[in-house]
Amino acid sequence: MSERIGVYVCHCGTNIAGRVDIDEVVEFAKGLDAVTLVREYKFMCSDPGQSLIQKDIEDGLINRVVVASCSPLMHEKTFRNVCTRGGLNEYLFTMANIREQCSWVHVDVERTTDKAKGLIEAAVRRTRLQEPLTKREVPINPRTLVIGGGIAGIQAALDLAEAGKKVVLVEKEPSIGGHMAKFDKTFPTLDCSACILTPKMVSVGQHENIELMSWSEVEDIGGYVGNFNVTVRKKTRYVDADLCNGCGACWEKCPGTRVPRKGNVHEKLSIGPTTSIYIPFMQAVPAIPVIDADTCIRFKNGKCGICAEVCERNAINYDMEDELIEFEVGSIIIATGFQTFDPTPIKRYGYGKLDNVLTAIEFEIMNCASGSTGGNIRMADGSEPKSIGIVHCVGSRDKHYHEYCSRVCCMYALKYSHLIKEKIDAEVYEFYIDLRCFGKGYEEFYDRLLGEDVRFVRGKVAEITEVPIEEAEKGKLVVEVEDTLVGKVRRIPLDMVVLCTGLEAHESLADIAGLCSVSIGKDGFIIEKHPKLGPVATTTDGVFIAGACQSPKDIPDTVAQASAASSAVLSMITREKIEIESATASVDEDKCSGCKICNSLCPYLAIKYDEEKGVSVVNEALCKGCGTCAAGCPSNAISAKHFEDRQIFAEIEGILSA
Amino acid sequence: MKLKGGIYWGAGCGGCDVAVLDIHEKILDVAEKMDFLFWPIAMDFKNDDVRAMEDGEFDLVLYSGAVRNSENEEIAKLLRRKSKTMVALGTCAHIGGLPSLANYHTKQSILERVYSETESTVNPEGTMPLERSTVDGNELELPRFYNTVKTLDQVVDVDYYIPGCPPVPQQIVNALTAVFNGELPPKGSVIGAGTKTLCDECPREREEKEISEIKRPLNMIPDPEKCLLEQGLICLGPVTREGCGARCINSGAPCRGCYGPLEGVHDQGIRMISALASVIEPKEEKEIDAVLDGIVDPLRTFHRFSTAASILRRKKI
Amino acid sequence: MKYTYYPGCSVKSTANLYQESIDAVVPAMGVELEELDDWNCCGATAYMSVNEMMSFAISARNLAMAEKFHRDVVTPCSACYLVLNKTNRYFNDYPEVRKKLGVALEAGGLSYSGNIRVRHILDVIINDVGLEKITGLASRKLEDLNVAPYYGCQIVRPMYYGFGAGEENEEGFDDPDDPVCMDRLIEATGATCVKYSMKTKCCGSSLIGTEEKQALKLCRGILADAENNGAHCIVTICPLCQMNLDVYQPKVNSLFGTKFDIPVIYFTQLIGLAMGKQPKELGLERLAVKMTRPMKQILQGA
Amino acid sequence: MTFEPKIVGFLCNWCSYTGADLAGTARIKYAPNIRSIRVMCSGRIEPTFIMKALYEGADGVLIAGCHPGDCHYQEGNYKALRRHRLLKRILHEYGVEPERVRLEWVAASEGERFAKIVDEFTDQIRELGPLGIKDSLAEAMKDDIDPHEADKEESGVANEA
Repeated sequence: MSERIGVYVCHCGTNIAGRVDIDEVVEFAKGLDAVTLVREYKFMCSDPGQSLIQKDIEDGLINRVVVASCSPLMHEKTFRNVCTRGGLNEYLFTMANIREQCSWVHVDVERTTDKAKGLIEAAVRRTRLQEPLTKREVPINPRTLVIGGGIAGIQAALDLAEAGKKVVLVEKEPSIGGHMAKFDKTFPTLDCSACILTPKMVSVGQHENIELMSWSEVEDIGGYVGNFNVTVRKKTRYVDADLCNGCGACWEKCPGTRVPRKGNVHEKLSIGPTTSIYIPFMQAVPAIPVIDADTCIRFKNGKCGICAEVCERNAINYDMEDELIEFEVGSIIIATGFQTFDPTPIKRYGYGKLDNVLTAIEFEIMNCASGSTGGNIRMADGSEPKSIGIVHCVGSRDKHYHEYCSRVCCMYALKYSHLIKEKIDAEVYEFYIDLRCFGKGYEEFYDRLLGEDVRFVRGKVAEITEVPIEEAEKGKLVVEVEDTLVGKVRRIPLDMVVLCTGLEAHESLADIAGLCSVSIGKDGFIIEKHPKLGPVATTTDGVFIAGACQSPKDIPDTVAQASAASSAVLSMITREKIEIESATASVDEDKCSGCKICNSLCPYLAIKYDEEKGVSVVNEALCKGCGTCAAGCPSNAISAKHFEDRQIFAEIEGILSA
Repeated sequence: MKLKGGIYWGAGCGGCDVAVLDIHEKILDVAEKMDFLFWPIAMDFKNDDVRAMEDGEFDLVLYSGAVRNSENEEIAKLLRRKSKTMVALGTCAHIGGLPSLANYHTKQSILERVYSETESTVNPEGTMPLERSTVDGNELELPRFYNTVKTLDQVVDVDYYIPGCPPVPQQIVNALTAVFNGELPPKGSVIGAGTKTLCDECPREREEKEISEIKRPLNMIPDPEKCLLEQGLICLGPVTREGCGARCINSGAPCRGCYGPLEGVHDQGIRMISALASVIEPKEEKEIDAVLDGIVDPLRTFHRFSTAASILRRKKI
Repeated sequence: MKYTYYPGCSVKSTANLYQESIDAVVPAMGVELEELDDWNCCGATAYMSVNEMMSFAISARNLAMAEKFHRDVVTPCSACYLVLNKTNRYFNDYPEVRKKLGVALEAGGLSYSGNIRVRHILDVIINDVGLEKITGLASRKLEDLNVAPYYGCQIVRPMYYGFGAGEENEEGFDDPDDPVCMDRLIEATGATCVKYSMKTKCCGSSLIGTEEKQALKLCRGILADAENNGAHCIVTICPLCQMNLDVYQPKVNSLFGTKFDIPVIYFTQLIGLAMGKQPKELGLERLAVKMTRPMKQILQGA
Repeated sequence: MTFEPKIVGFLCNWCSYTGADLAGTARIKYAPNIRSIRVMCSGRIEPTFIMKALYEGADGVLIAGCHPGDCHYQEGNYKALRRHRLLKRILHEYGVEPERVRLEWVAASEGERFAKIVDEFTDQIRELGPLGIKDSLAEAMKDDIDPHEADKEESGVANEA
């Protein structure tokens, strides 16, 4: 059966038609070999547009399809489905990208049209040589791995567990809870953070469908969508989780300490027990303590053993070791969250050098009712500050550090103002560049603060110094700032300064991303599949993202994304099977001489050498279709399906002919 | 009726003709089946005698050597017309061979080099070859020296190819036998050689490759058991058709690629670049370059025999 | 280690004690400074703000003359350092500047290709001589001497080739916000380095002729911070800074009612002291604010 | 008329093609001289493709893949890099300026950079002038004919071949 190609040229409204002469392109396409039919339409991706193609296939007018429209990354799937519905193998279809890489980026109509022609001819020539490929399906393991037990991971795990699916939740800290567990109040509603988080943590701990692995880290991930092999390192707690009942006798009696005994209030900031055997905070899940071997007296000099003595259940075991656990899952949700920016490099702000310059997270802990100050705001010497400055955008919106906006700082800064006003009688200054109060109820919260006698100074703080010039500045921190609304440089003496440190990608994120084969953007966060239409998926099938590993997010957005991620996983699991790459590599055994050049090229170890036959063989379940082996094969024995040499040669000829 | 055959040499060294003789006593079997009417290296038979033959009168013509000058081309076209089956014999006719290395130069630069520049040339008058000259009142004529060396199939339609520099005698026998028995594969095929690359018949042990240093045979004594490429020697075996019996490999020398590429490989030398670079170990640009520095004259190493058949065919002028 | 030396006008006049101390210490470090013949004003002071191109031209003459020696140019003055470097940068980065300067130099029978590196003598001593060598040369016990390093505002500016800046690090080897190289040098001499906040703040030198009160206010901030942190003396690397903090100290006191009595010395004088040289050899007796008694006692090893 | 070079781009699907798409989504304008072919990974790009593109009339070839360490397939881009380093070594002997074949790393987020690279590369190739492999080949073989045939052509006798 000879090839009869249908070419469909999309106007995309004026997106394409505004720069590309559609009539000329249509005429051109009609003249190409093997093209039997050319149609144009306003929106090929619309229902009527799709029907056009489907009907032509069904009517037997065409047996191959070229759609000249947007990027294949946008609609390849759509049109492949059209082919399938029409009864045509979807691999007999090609998209010519005359929008993203043509009409949108060029100005001159004539040259843009010429380029569109070249792209179409390339697609037509390649399509003639394309071959039908069979779809392959693999079963999906219904179990899901969630990496990270902050609010994102907790929400995602609970959603899946509630739907009756098994979840493994891996958290590197001794307890789940993440950053949210350190907060006192949440903006803008001022809910008690612990009150809304703790029940969820408890549900995770008790849920029959959730296997919680705290104090554990993912070491390795292999396999592919539906069938990932995961290795997790369970770090040793020195406490037998099966025996411990979390009574607390050990940390109450422990003579060691993780927090400096001496030192000022700020150096001793902490929540939860400060002993060497500890749980990170009192609502910890699991409520099983961990021994911090760096500060434990027993591990330092062997001279202690009190925790073991007081433990009635004999749960303490100083000889425990890390355990490696391997298991299989079908999908992965990355929810590793963020870390806060370390302001030490910004020397002008004096963090680390000046007492009473605090980071936001330290101020959170100070405000936390279960923290070491009992929720009281205190200066390093223990006294109550009379004036506090809050410096916005520390490390964010700053080309030297992070160019992006951290999205949460404005709101937590406002929350701090409110908390300070509520707790003590102090003057409060907010030093901001812009106030970004975009969420539900956020602007209203800002409005409320305007009535709480908070002083807003619009300007980026230049310096925080302890060196006085005027008498009033003696013994104070002086914030030097250009008040851009007044147009003057001001020096404002204050007792305490809180730096609103931005959110940045967690230092472990790059490793996790590497294990999952997903990409990291230049901001350090994971790149989602599509910034608008695929915010929870990634470029690797079966790997999803939730929360601040994608970009800075507040709690409502994080929870929404976590639920979205779990729903994406559910829709995949429910199908029970998933199609995997059909465009794999395959070896022509009649040509392969077994030179063993390809074997080391495959990152997925999909190419094995068959000793008996003396040839290399591709395991197509493992192959992801990158084609590196085909390019490396010296004898042309490996072909990369759908990207065969002859197809690409035809594309090259076509792209250069018009 | 006995078959009629012819053998011709274009731009070649004569090695292919010798290879035909190297079939030894089997030449008698051949002579029994076929009369050779035309074989300039071995017998006297004029071009005009060929011109006088009927079109298609030869059952088989073996053409060795590349097409280097107008005479090569003229005879190639003549023989094509007079022959039912035309076979490109040997590397030069097949893919250009060593003569096609001239394609990295121009006709002019080659003539200058040969007639005036080489260290051993004594040519004070600066005599250069002329296509036409008069000696004692007689006009003499030389064929035109071409700018570009061509493979046989770049000039005439070729039915089959017997690769090799020179082809292995037994492979010639195999090819002739196929012709005699009418057991020929589809037109355009390579006959008298395998379908896989040399690695298939190479007796050396192979592992997965990671090359961190390129060496030259003069600098090392290779392990006789192990793959030469893995030892850092540039061996074109992986991109070269099998059939020679791994002659060079067995004498400890890496393959230089005379049997040409496999079916579907568009450019033997460039393919070697792809394969070799794939298995070089370093990832950093500087370190990669340090490894590549070990390849002396990469272009002529990879395209030693196949320049005329390479995609770009010659140096741009 | 041989360098082309560009002294600048200060060390040849008001700051000749700086020059004396340099002469006293560098030979022992193996540093040879060959003064550039017929050098002229670097183009700092009023030139730079009135006519930038003129300033570049004046500056470039020095660079052009130095180029033929193919050695780094070393200057002890932060202002010279800044202007020469700025000229270099503009010359190399802006073709139109290069063109104009080329014409100007040609008129004087000179040419410049932009390949001279200008360095501060602090950079040379720290990076080429090395702190180990300084420690090796130090013989006098100075650990009781509290020294406040004062870098000034010019040497740290990151937009020009900072000290020791090379291809790898255009911004120089030290942190412009919080430089520490002189801190390390002070420690290498055996003295105690005082940590304080004002080490890179402007001393007001360029304002002293026009806005004296503002300039004195700036001096006061630096002196106060050093004093509050227990400094016996301030060590500086720039003749302009030294003069402002030293000569104008009494004026600061009378204007603000303060009682500062802090000698302001050059880092080369400190090195000389550490090497056991006598204050007189180093020009120390010509300071406006004389060495205080505690300081003298420490020097005498009491 | 100024010479408008033809440039063939080989872009990896995950980073560079996506980055080029991003330039489109952001409506960043760049020279229309480039026409791109999508492959799944820069590791799929054979030097043969590049030679083919040059032969078919490309004046320049841009290969773009994920930044080192970011390859969707882990290490395909390193293979592309090595092949490119080796290929560059032979191009000049074909009379092809090595700068005509350029390798760049373009991340999915670097739409602007992609546009900048294309503009820059286009200018560079424009400066180098047309490559014209086929024309040059024809030129080089213009005289590769039998002088007798040439005579016949000149004297108007039909070419018997």
